[in-house]
Amino acid sequence: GGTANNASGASSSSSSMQPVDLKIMVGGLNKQIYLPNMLAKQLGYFDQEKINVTLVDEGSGQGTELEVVAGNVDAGSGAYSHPVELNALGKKIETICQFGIAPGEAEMVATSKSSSIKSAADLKGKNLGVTDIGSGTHTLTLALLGKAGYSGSEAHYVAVGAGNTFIAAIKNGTIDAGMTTEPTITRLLQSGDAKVLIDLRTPQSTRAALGGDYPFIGIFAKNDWVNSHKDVAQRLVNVYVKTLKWIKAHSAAEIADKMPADYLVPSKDLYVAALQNQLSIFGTDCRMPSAGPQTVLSIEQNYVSSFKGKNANLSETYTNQFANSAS
Amino acid sequence: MAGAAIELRSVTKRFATPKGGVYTAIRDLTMEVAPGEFCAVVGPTGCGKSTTLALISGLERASAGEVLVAGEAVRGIPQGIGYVFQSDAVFPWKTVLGNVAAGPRYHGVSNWDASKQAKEWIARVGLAGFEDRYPHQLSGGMRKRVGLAQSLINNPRILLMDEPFSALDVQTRTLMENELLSLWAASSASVVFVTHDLEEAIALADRVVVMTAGPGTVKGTFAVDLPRPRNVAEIRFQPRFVQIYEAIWSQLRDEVLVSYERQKHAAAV
Amino acid sequence: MAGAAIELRSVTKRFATPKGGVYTAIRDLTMEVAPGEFCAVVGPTGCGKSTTLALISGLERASAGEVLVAGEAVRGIPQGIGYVFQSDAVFPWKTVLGNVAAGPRYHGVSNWDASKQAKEWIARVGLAGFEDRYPHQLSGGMRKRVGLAQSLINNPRILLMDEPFSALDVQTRTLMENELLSLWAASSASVVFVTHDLEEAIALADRVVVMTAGPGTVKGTFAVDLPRPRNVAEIRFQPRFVQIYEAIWSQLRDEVLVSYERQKHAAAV
Amino acid sequence: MSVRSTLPRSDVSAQGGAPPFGSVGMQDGATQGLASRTAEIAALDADLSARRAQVAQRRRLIIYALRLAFTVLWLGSWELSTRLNWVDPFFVGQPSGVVQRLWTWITEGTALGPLWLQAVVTMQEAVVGFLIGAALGVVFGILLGRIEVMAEVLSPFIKGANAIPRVVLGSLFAVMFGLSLWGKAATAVVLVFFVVFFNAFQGVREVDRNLIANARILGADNRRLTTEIIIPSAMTWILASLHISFGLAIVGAVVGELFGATAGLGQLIYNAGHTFDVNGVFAGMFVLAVLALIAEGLISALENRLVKWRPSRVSGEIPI
Amino acid sequence: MSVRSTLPRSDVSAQGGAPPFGSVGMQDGATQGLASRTAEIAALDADLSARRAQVAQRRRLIIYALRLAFTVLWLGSWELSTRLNWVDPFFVGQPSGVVQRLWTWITEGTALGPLWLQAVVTMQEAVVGFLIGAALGVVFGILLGRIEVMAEVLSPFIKGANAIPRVVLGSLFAVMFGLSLWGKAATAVVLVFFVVFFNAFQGVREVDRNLIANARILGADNRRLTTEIIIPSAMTWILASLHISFGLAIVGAVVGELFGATAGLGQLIYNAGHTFDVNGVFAGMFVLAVLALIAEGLISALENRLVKWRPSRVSGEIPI
Ligand SMILES: Nc1ncnc2c1ncn2[C@@H]1O[C@H](COP(=O)(O)OP(=O)(O)OP(=O)(O)O)[C@@H](O)[C@H]1O
Ligand SMILES: Nc1ncnc2c1ncn2[C@@H]1O[C@H](COP(=O)(O)OP(=O)(O)OP(=O)(O)O)[C@@H](O)[C@H]1O
Ligand SMILES: [Mg+2]
Ligand SMILES: [Mg+2]
Repeated sequence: GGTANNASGASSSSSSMQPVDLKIMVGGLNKQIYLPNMLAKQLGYFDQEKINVTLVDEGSGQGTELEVVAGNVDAGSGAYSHPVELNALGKKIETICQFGIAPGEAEMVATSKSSSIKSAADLKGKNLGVTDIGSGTHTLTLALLGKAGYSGSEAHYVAVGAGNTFIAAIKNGTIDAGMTTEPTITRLLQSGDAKVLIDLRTPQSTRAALGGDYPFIGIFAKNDWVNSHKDVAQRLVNVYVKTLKWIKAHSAAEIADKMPADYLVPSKDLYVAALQNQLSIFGTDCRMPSAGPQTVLSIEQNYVSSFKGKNANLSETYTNQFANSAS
Repeated sequence: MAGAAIELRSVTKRFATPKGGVYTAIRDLTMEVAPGEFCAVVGPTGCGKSTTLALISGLERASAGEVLVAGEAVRGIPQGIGYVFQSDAVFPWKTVLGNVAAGPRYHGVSNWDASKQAKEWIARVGLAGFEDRYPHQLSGGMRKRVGLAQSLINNPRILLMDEPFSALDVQTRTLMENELLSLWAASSASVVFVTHDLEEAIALADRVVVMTAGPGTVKGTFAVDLPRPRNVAEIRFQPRFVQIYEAIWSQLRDEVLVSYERQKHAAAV
Repeated sequence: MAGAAIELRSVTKRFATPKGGVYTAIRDLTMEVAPGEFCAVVGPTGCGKSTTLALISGLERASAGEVLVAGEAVRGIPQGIGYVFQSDAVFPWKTVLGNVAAGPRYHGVSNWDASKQAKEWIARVGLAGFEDRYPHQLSGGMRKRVGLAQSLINNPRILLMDEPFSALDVQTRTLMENELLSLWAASSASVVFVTHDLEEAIALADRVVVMTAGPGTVKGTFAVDLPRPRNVAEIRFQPRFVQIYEAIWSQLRDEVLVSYERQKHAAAV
Repeated sequence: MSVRSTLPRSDVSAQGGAPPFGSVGMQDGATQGLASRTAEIAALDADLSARRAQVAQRRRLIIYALRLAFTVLWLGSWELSTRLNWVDPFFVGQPSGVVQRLWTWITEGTALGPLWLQAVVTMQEAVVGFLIGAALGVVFGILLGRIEVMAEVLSPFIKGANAIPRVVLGSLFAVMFGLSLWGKAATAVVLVFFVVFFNAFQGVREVDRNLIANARILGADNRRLTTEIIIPSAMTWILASLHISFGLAIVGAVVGELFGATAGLGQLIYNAGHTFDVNGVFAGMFVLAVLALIAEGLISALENRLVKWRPSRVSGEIPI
Repeated sequence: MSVRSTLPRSDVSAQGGAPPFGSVGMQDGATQGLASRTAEIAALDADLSARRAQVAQRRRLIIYALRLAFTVLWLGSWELSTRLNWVDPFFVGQPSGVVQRLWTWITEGTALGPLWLQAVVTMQEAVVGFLIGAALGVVFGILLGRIEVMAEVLSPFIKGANAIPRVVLGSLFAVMFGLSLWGKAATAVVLVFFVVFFNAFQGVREVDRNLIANARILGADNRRLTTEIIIPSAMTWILASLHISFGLAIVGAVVGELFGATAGLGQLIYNAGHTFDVNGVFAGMFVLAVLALIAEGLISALENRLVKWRPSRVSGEIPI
């Protein structure tokens, strides 16, 4: 592995680099919000930085950050809220590259209920779908209600998982509305079973709904690890910056062409359509949006009951150091 | 005279041995039991007596030859058959009462009546007071008598008995033998009675079949022309009894010796 | 004379009955067996003969009284004991050879030697050629003989036998009885031999213990002063044999009748 | 042979009838004196019962003491090793923290509502799943155990199906049955069914053939044979599988809750997981374990009723 | 008594020795003529074996035909009902789609690499978990089955532990053991252990007390008693649990993969799940089922070796 090397920067030439093995855990490798990970690999950018990467897929949607804290993997790809929450518990991990500035989720409302549910305020008293009680979708839903002026207890939260189980819950009326990601959103739109109530898949709509940028998926690692592996961290961020730039420069269809064929089921069209809808969440420079951390922290403090009364040292939860010196 | 109640025609029974070979337990056995006849089967140990009963009862199928009961080839278990097994076959999860009442209940008798009948039978085999015991709480001889009552209560037309009295003391045995004879006299059952006790065979039976050692077959058949009703305890002292005994014994002794010597010195096929 | 090999002092054994009561199988039983003595126990069925053996072997604990083997109170299974069970206790997953060889192997004899010994014993009980059979492939009498060989091969100092020959035909039985006597004569084992056959008891034993019906206790003890070595087949015809037989029988008959009548008409406690 | 010749050889009639010991004469063996003997035995009875109860009591105390010791040892070493920071309580929790969390849940309720409600929800799912799964397992086990051809035809399908991860099935069930109790119960069913099925099946094949033969000879038709011979005989097998299955039913219910639920201990545990509350996770597990033990107690009671015919294990072996 | 008096009563010696049937005279019963008889029996042997092989052959054919029929019926009705849109193939998949997906996996490989590699990864985890879990289950089952006090002390802990959802344990193991094979194997272990344990335990308690008594009398020490009596006797119980456990080991491995893996059939299935590829999910399940069946075949072979002493079930009952 690379040793601490403050001198390493964007300009480091590939000839002087030591090859390094790196394990990155991803909370759902084939989910579109995690797209830069696989894409970077497909584009060969890890190889260019002499990073011999292992992308560990994690299917349960939780635990990536724990594996990072436990030191079983070097870095993880997950939501920024985790470094914040862990910081409050004294476990220090920091985001070194922030992919996006919006969650890439949407509050979907069942078509049959769309006439009566037109805004966040109408969610009061309704059955709202979230992946799990306590999960990120739950937090976002609480935030939406909060911004609309209601306390979290004024709606019913139903854990419905993601994907097929979410669709089934919308279809059979178990939930009136619910928070989910792509490609479930597009799938629902195409089948006509649900409509988008509040879109968190673009920076603009996210700011409107949550009152600020909401940094979601990124790359995080232990602060200790980052401090002792500055060179590797830099090379890693270089990879992602290049990848984000490549994304900006290409269409959804072109991106889809780069992905493994297995990711494009049930149809490439659905994949492309879904990607198109949220392509704008991806930034270009890996930087943390300036007000983002504060937005996340205040949402946690205000709406997440387990976080109430806790605080996090935000400066320990992210760094733009590598993004700034990346090419 | 009506057709035979039980008929075995050139019956052969083979078993597979562990080494993949075949062991012939019974070979070309032919024998008949007339309706209402009491037929005893004697023979050296391991000669195939139990196997013969298993064939008649339909629990085993013959490898060759025909087994007929009441004129019909045996497929499955023939109607109206009773079988007192050589080894314990009472149901361990039923009390003595439950065990004995099983037969009538299986034949559609109400639980109440079945219990009543069963109690009578339990007393008849000398187990009154033990109705609520489970088999593992009985002595060997008691279990044997439960099995006896279990079979007899069904009033079978054909009764197969495999050494039913071998675990009983001499006196209980005599009492049970007399009981059996009077029951049999009142019914018209055909009995095949396997025993290793030649005296018992003669005392009870109309006819004694002697089986050969090794692959069992019939060595000889002897009519027992002692008058009935008989008292088992006394009949042994009649001169005719002794005469018959000696006639049969002379044949049986040969077989037993053959069997013993063969088993002792040669390997079985 | 050395102390008794086996001693039971006012031993009582009770069992719990299903209804929560207590059944007394043996009451206040006192008896002794001298070293090297062949002691036969007879009594009506269900009187507690098997229970007595279980107490001596340490498999059951007495409810009251003391059981001593070689002068020591029995806790666990005493050294050098052999037990031929009344019911099948051969190991179904072992072949005849494996079953018979088990004892020596458990005592540390090498597999090879154990097999050799076992083969001798298998031949001695007339099962040569059946070494590789599993128990379920044997007849009832054959299984019994496997159990016999299994116990005897250990050359026990104290041999408990529970109706070991009851499933055998008369001739095989006589052969086995003579075999047993010659084995015993060559060893100095103390034998407790339970049987329901009084003739057998007298023919084999130095002393015959008669047990009472119901809660079993010793009704009487009879020394058998017939000369040794004996030939079991012939000794029955000696006048002294008949004399002893009648003396014992007069006592035993009472008990058997009591037992039978009581079981037939009264409820046991 | 010298030993034998030293035995006293008295005349037959001299020794007969006069046993060489005191109180118990021949009289007692006969039918007279029964009344006085009955009283004596009753006294013995009481004595014996009292003594037995005492032994059982002491035994029970020892067992409880040992259990307590084990618990103390286990929790103590856990607490200590986390306090001394040999292991990180962030990952493995801390007994004191677990107790605290339980206490909060009991006194203040959980994120999802009162604790007892979560327990009721999960237990309902588990019980329904257990009953259906066990019933199906027993029925199919007996059916296939009895009908050889059916067993051979279907066994590859059943054995294959057993290897399908319940987590995956859980999501299919959530789609099929929605978020009702049935989705979770179905997940419990597919865990319970296979365990019960294989044991019931094997139990049926293990039935002593002598007993089947005897019952058939005695006139038992197929129904009787099944209810009176096969089932009682396979009962120990079935009961053994039930001991494990209720635990599995709870597991199934919790897995089912992963794919959608409004309440339940599973959701409570997942919620704790999401908020890095390992103590909450263990507290949830603890509640599950306690519920399983209660159910287990009921199953054991059932077992004691159903197999009361067996020789008791506590007394020594009786080889008669 | 009229029936009986009609029986022919001949003199004893007249009938004796001259049985009323032909070919088989007394001679055959004696020791002479053994050579000729041996040849005759050998011929019979061959005949019998041939006939038996033929029957077995026909039987096997019927079984295969029925299995095929069942498969066709099952897949056919599934395919049909999705084609006719009675049920939505989006949720339940379609056999033809599953086959297609399998075909792509086999010919073109999966997103994670060649299919066989995924299978190897998952099977490694499952096999390791199975071996450890089964070994622990057998050892503890026998230990606790033999030592009554230990069983009573530990049983509430074990029964409680059995109710802990493996999904939750899986995530703990993933943290404890990292993302190596061991995390997945551990999840498999906790599924296999309990099933094997409870059966082994019960198997030990079911051992015929007569046999134990006999072995002890014959001089078996505790070790011998365990290896020669307890284990062979409990073997059917243990084997019955092994039949189900390998499937459970696979389930455990797949659950383990949920919490992080780079390859494996579980990952394949979760990937498919994320992308609405129900056919992919079923294809993965199918591969798991096939692997389980292969392992099951091996276990059955083991079983046949270990319990070859049992009366065969195919021939009729022998009540002797
Ligand atoms: N399943 C089997 N496999 C192989 N051989 C068997 C099987 N069953 C019985 N035999 C053999 O068949 C022969 C006859 O057995 P059977 O039980 O009929 O004898 P038996 O005359 O009843 O003897 P006994 O008087 O000892 O009960 C024996 O040699 C026995 O070993
Ligand atoms: N576990 C038990 N529970 C209750 N009663 C028992 C138990 N074991 C034996 N008995 C009773 O004890 C009495 C004596 O039994 P035991 O087996 O010693 O008789 P036995 O003399 O050997 O009879 P047999 O000659 O028939 O074998 C019987 O009445 C029996 O019912
Ligand atoms: Mg027999
Ligand atoms: Mg007895």
